[in-house]
Amino acid sequence: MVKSTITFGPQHPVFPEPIQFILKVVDEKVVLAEPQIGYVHRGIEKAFELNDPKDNIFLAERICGICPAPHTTAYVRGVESLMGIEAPPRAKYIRTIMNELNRIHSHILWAGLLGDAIGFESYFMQTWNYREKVLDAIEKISGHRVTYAMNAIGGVRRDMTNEQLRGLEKTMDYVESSLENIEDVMKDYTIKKRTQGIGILTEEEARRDGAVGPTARASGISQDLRTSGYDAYGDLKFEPVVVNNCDSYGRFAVRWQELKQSIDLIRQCIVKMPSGEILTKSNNPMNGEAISRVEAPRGELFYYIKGNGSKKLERVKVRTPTFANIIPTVTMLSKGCQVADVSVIVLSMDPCISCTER
Amino acid sequence: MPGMLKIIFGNLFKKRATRLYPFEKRAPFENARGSMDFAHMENCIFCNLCAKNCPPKAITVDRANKRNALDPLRCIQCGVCAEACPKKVIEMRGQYNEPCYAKRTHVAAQVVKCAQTPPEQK
Amino acid sequence: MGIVEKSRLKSPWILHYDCSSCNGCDIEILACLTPYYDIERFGILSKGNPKHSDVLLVTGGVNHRNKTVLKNLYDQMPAPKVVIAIGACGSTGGIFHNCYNILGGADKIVPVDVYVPGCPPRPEAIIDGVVKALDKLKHLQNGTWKEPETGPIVVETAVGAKPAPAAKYANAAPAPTLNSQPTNKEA
Amino acid sequence: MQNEIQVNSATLIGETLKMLEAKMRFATATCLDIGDHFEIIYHFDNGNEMKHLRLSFKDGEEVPSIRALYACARFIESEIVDLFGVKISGVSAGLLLGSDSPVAPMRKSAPAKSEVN
Repeated sequence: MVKSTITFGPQHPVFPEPIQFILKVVDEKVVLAEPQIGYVHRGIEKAFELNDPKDNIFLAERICGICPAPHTTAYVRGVESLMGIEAPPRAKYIRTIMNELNRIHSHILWAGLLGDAIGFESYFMQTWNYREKVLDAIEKISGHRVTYAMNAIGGVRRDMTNEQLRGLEKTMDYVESSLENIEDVMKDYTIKKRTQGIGILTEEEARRDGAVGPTARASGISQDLRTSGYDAYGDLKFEPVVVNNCDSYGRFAVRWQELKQSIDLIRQCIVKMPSGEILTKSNNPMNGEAISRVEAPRGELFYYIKGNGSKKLERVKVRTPTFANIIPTVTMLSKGCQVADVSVIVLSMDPCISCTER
Repeated sequence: MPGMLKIIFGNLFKKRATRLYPFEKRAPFENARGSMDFAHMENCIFCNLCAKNCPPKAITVDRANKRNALDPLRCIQCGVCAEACPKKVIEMRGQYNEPCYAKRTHVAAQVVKCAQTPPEQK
Repeated sequence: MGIVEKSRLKSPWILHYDCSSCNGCDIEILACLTPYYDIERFGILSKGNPKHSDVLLVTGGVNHRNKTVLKNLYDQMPAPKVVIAIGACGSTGGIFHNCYNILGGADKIVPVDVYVPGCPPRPEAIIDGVVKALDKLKHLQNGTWKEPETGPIVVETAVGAKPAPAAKYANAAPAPTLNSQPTNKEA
Repeated sequence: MQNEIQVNSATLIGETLKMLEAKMRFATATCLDIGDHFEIIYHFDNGNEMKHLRLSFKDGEEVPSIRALYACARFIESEIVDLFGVKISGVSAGLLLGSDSPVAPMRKSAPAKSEVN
């Protein structure tokens, strides 16, 4: 038995981001995986303390370019609770719509990347084609494809017109019908062969390792922060998607069903959209400690914010979903998978390294 | 498999998905944030609010020489300066800044001139 | 121009390295490969191997850990090579300018030929950037490259007079104001 | 904060064990630099409510690690050691920072980078 070491990354064609896995391999079997991070560490938590709290919204947005909406939502909700104010109902609905649009584009992006990692190029092309429509809808509302800059402390910066709402409804119809077109991929023999039984994470392990988001929900843990009813989620009807597959296929299935759920949530928001103000202005001092949690596309996003009454914040701690999901991934990898499956397993938890290292 | 066949045959008869970018340029959406511009410089009072509110500190205001400078490579197109400006000097354009070979700042200056002479362009 | 030089311009291969960007720029680079923008029309291929690549796309500001990785990748690329810094962070450090672990833009470590502004730049801007880089490569191969100007672009507005309506910045796109802009009616 | 329990280095492991028995998920730990001493807040979640353990200690004091109870504390603790330069038994630095990076940059005494580059 010869044990050899393979370094996977930091620059690797499968991942757009740098992460390194040092794999101990016997023949083709991985027996031990050791992640190495730190290639994207910027020091954003310190910059939060140096900047003005209003500027921090844009900094929080750039912790992750794939999920800017949940990051800013979590940050402004934390600061709002320190100030003791609340956003007006219309602002809450707009936030919810942006969060759900974000989830749709993030999940479609992930599905495409998985197809790319498996070697299913046409699937990658199809999904990203549909994703452009979602990005166009986002650009019409917020003014930019990727960084929305919609949230402000006490509400949102831009209102949505009725025309935009109707356009959004049309986009949702288009996305739903196009996703139905490629739904058969889930039943495909090759996809099943590459994902079923690969990267197993049992419910017990998921609890022990603190998995969050779709990774946990694919292992049968019903854990979805949206059920706590922050923003407009309290008024909307939905059930967290939970499956018991415990493998990469399960995580695929969870995200696929969440896509449909998000489309449904946006439709509910459009119907129930209240009228009124979009911004509560306040100059209250930021004092005390607050914890703000938001369900990002990848799982629970955790912000701890401490203010000391002065104009700047004393401490902002960010725990992103991928940071919590790295240990479960190591557990999945160390169970004796093939080297060829490493990319599928790592992608199945939807890694976002720039989130992880901040 | 039948689903994929439907897509393949559909694609044969549908309009092409590709935007032929350099040949067919798509107009930016309404209110898109592509780049910022000191559009109405004649109204500027050099109050420094844009520079103070700019998150990446890309704007510098020189009150003595009546000049505003923007580092277009540092600008993140958030639009905060346009919101903060009391005289609505700054506008967000849908068009993005073009790629460049060297780092050059954009300077917008006020000069007192005879009203009839057209402004000089460099 | 020999056949190698010509083919290099007709089909440049791209290497993309994420220094410490927020993913926004990386995803926009990937979006260039998709049917909507499809940069493979121009023969541009994205490759994972530095030894096959002619163009290096750098996103994000350089930090203390990945500066050696970036230098390594640059050194491994074969000789006529161009580097494109994508986005505000890749060019100057952008919004992360006061983060302790950020050194600045990619030009602190490797020579950068083309800067693409934007946070993140749209895929159209990235295509423009690559085309500009190829233009430079062509001039370098022919020996006709002239160093660009580096001074500030000054636009003067006379107080009391009407401002000049047309293109304001010498190297910028024509500047339509928000009101006169054609709006997009596409679905 | 609500549901907060003050602990010290001696009682931390015992309290964490109670959390483990109550099937709480370890969300994360936050380190705070409060002038003369440090605090680490351990956040636990059971789906409905959060519970927090607040550990206060002096600079230079070695605090116990909860890695043996919660495996997911591994990266969280090494991040704290890296960024604050505190001592947690059995945890070494070098997760996020490179060899040239500033040492313990998140301390209040660490120089803030204010120049624009």
